Amino acid sequence: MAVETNLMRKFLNEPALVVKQSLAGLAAAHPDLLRYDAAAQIVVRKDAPKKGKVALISGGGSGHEPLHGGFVGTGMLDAACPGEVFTSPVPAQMLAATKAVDGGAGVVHIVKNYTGDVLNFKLAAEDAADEGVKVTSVVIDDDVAVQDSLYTAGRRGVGATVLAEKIAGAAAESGAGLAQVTDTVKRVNERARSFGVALSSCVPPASGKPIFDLPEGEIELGIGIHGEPGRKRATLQSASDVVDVMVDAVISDLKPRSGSNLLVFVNGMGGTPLIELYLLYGEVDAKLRKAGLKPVRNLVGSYITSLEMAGASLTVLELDDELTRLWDAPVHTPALRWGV
Amino acid sequence: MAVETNLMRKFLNEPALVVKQSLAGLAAAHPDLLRYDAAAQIVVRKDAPKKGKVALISGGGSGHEPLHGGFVGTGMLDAACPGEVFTSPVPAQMLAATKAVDGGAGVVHIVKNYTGDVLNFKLAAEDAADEGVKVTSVVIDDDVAVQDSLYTAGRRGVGATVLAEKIAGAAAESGAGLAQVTDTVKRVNERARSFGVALSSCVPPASGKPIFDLPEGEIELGIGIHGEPGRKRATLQSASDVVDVMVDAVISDLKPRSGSNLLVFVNGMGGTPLIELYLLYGEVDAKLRKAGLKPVRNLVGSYITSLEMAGASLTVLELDDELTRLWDAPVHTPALRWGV
Amino acid sequence: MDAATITTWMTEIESSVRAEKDHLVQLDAAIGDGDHGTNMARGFEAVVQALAADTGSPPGRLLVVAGRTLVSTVGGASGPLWGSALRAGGRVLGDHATFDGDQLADVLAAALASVKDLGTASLGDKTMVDALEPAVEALRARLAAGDPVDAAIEAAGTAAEAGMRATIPLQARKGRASYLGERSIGHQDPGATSTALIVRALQRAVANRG
Amino acid sequence: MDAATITTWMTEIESSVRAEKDHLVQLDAAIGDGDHGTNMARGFEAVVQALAADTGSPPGRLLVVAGRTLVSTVGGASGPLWGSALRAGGRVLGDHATFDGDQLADVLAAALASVKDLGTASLGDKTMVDALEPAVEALRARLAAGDPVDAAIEAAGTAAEAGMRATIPLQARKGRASYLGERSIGHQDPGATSTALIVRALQRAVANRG
Ligand SMILES: Nc1ncnc2c1ncn2[C@@H]1O[C@H](COP(=O)(O)OP(=O)(O)O)[C@@H](O)[C@H]1O
Ligand SMILES: Nc1ncnc2c1ncn2[C@@H]1O[C@H](COP(=O)(O)OP(=O)(O)O)[C@@H](O)[C@H]1O
Ligand SMILES: [Mg+2]
Ligand SMILES: [Mg+2]
Ligand SMILES: [Mg+2]
Ligand SMILES: [Mg+2]
Repeated sequence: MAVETNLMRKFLNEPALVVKQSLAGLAAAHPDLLRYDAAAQIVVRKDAPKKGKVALISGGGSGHEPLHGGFVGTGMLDAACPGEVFTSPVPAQMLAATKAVDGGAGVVHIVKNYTGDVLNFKLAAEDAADEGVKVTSVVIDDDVAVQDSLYTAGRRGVGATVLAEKIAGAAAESGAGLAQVTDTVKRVNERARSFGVALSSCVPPASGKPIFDLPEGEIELGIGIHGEPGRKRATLQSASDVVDVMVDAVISDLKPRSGSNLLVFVNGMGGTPLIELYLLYGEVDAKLRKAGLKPVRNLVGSYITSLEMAGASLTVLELDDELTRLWDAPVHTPALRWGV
Repeated sequence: MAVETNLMRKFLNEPALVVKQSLAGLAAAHPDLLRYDAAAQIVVRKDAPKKGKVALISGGGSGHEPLHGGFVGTGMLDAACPGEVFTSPVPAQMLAATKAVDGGAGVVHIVKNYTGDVLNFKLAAEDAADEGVKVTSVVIDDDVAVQDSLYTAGRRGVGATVLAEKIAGAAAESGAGLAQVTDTVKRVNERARSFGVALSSCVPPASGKPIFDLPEGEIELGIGIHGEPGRKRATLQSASDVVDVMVDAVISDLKPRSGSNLLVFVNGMGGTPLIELYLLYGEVDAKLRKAGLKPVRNLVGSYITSLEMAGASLTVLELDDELTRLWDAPVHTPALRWGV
Repeated sequence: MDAATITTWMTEIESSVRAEKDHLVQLDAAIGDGDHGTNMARGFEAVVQALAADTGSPPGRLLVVAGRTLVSTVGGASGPLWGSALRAGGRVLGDHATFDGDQLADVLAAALASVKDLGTASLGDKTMVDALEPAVEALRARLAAGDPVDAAIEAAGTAAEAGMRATIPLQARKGRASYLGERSIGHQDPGATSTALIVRALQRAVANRG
Repeated sequence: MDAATITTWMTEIESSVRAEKDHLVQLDAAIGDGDHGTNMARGFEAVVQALAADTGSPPGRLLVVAGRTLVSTVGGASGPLWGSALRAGGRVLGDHATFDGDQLADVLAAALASVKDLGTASLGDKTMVDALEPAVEALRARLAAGDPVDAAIEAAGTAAEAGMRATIPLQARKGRASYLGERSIGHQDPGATSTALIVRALQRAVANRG
């Protein structure tokens, strides 16, 4: 282990225990919001199950913190199922989470579109149905860097996941039924698009080696959140050139009505500091306004990350009044909090 | 410029403009909270000056985001004066900020203990006094890594700055007078201690080169927030060994009453992701409880950073009922928000 | 062939996956997320433990237990895929205490069918299917031609490895590698690679049968 | 000596600080935060611009303007320190149109006094004081001994450089370098280094006087 940690610039004990130890720390820091069930490896909202409330759960590989455990709390997720780093959780986790949060009104599974996540959630949903829990699943696939097609795995789920969890969580908190909450997740996914870029790779604790090697001065365009290489590699441009690429990719695919209200989410990949994210936001905001669009809400920070990767992603959600109201509704989780 | 940016893994345009462009982005993202006066290079609370309210301002070199601009808003700072990266602002900025926020009840200058910050704030306070503004200054010096002495520059101001700005900001918001707000800042500084470690250096945009070079597998113990090397270099230990060093350094100097309530602040230096910070928090929390202390409040995240440096700092504040109440009071800034 | 053949098969998979762990990780790092080796090693280590605890179950039951164990320990794409595959294969054998070459072919065919059903991948999508499908066909063909089971399974291993190498020029249409589009071309698929190991492990298990 | 001497001094400082910018940055990176070269270059570039705008002011006034400009453009420790130093030095000259060697010594002495007053550093703390104080003393001593001003200021430059080198073995007690404790030993102080440049620039300005 000493050897492995020496290959990395990480605070780490036994690499195999990083997920469990980080979750234990999350629970120790936020006992008022959530509890960590170490046996089932799930993070559960403290007051779950809420009788009569539709419950939301999500999950996926770890390494994307605060996603998903940091979004468990009032007005967002009822439970999170963290897998090993970059490896989707197993059906037993989703089943345990589903049963722990079901208040009788049904449970929505928010699934990022990765084969592993989709297949494991599928098996879990079957098991849950066998046990008589009403479960719906929505697959998030907002990453425009991936060309979609009937014959492929389709687009990845990235930034829109955070927005869907917040917005649908507000709907559930306000008493919406299973069909309506499910539909809200779908609407966010339909009206949101994302595009990410990396300035460095990241180092999974287990291997202790960078996933890909990106020389200084080069940039990966169209990356996901698992340290995978992007669609193409280019030489590093100025921030405003990078913003042009991100905004054009997202807007040309989303095709928002001109003059429409947008939620703009500038996300850091884990190793990029806020001084740069705000610089990017300034460029994005100006470019969108020039295009006749209205960034009326925004989120700037590292909310869906790829370990310590240097990089950023842009997610744009076209808002309507209801989505705006649900975004503004109170939320109280370790990573997102307002109105309470 | 192309050359310089190519030396870095940063989102950057003209390096000389990084501070101004990032502040413009901050203002574009949070028009409801603050405005950016580009001419004076200061960030000012939107509704300043508040008649009859004691105002708080702080400032220092940039590169520590969200400190200080991200803490401007209700219940915290009235204005921030950002200097160039790692270079303290000039007296003209502090004077402009002081005049912009003075509501007649006086202005408190929260100054981190660096010669440059102290001297520039000193000249600014003299100018403000000449213009008839009541100004008090408190120097924050919580870094136990620096041996204090009458004959030296003394300890650096680090993590306690964030806590002092939040807690004294709440006092000012609740109508406390100049003397009382000033005293609150002093009490936080007296009851707080910090210690930081780095797993990497950082790259100032202007030079495009790391300040020091830290081989993988080595760690700098006792660093500040300007990429300066620490008190000593060691080989990277496990996270719990690092936590032992940090907790022992802080607690042996703070000497809290046994059984006392603590606010525990685990801070990331900019390039260390949340998965690691929560892992560290878990270890710190457990170790403090073993020592018979009570971590009743905590803050985990990257709030006072050193560009994209990989590393973390621990700040412990011994709480009393009033400090706890002020910490819990509503705050609404870009980086800290609760109760509203 | 009997329960011991299955136990040996799983032990053989575990040791060769462990031996090839870093290689599988490298292949997955190039076009995926670099965890395939860790995933397979973790899963089959658990399988070997589970089977060690299980005494006296018939071979089909052992495969079902192995499949369940993979599903509950691997995660990722390969966990549910190989987990369902072994479960489906095990159901074919019911409670029979022994099985012959044709039944073994039925087991692998059922495994392939469940992988294709769950993952909706076809031949040429640059997945484990590209190694498993040729293996099943070769096994059936040689048995139909009257070859002894050892020779037939040997041919299946060869076919699996050919299919594995054939993934190199392909552009991935399923799994993470598909996100890379054309950049996935020129890399060997990690899942097809571990699939070839699994077929070769079966060959050794069959050869060592009592 | 007159106003032109001051303007030339500032121009000479600007060009040598610009030439030594990277060196000063390296020195500051070793025991500080790596911005001393940038800070001084930014400041004196602004000073040269400010003085270019100012026509016909007496030398003392020019020094006050230069000091104000440093305070308002540099930031960091060196800004207020050198800024107050030049302001204090300028006040000594009042509105006189010319000044002699002794008055120049008074200017530097006042500058030193204000640095020590504001920064509370003493000789041996590993700061700019370690270069400036020996320079002032050498200048005074040589003038008292009857040397011409050119020779005296040349000696001051030599003393400043000696003081600069003498900072290498010292442990810093003031400024950022003091945070390093013993690790500050073995490095030359950046501020003492730029101070030596400033005195040598003065020497050239005096030599070039009309
Ligand atoms: N839809 C699919 N059908 C069949 N096999 C697939 C499919 N998706 C992925 N695979 C196989 O899974 C392998 C990757 O497994 P693994 O790395 O363990 O999971 P993950 O991709 O979730 O990290 C790929 O190399 C491929 O052979
Ligand atoms: N208290 C002080 N008194 C005199 N000179 C000082 C003092 N503190 C720092 N200095 C000088 O300032 C120099 C550093 O200046 P600079 O790097 O521009 O500012 P900062 O340290 O704020 O980055 C040091 O090398 C030292 O010579
Ligand atoms: Mg994976
Ligand atoms: Mg500085
Ligand atoms: Mg993988
Ligand atoms: Mg400096």
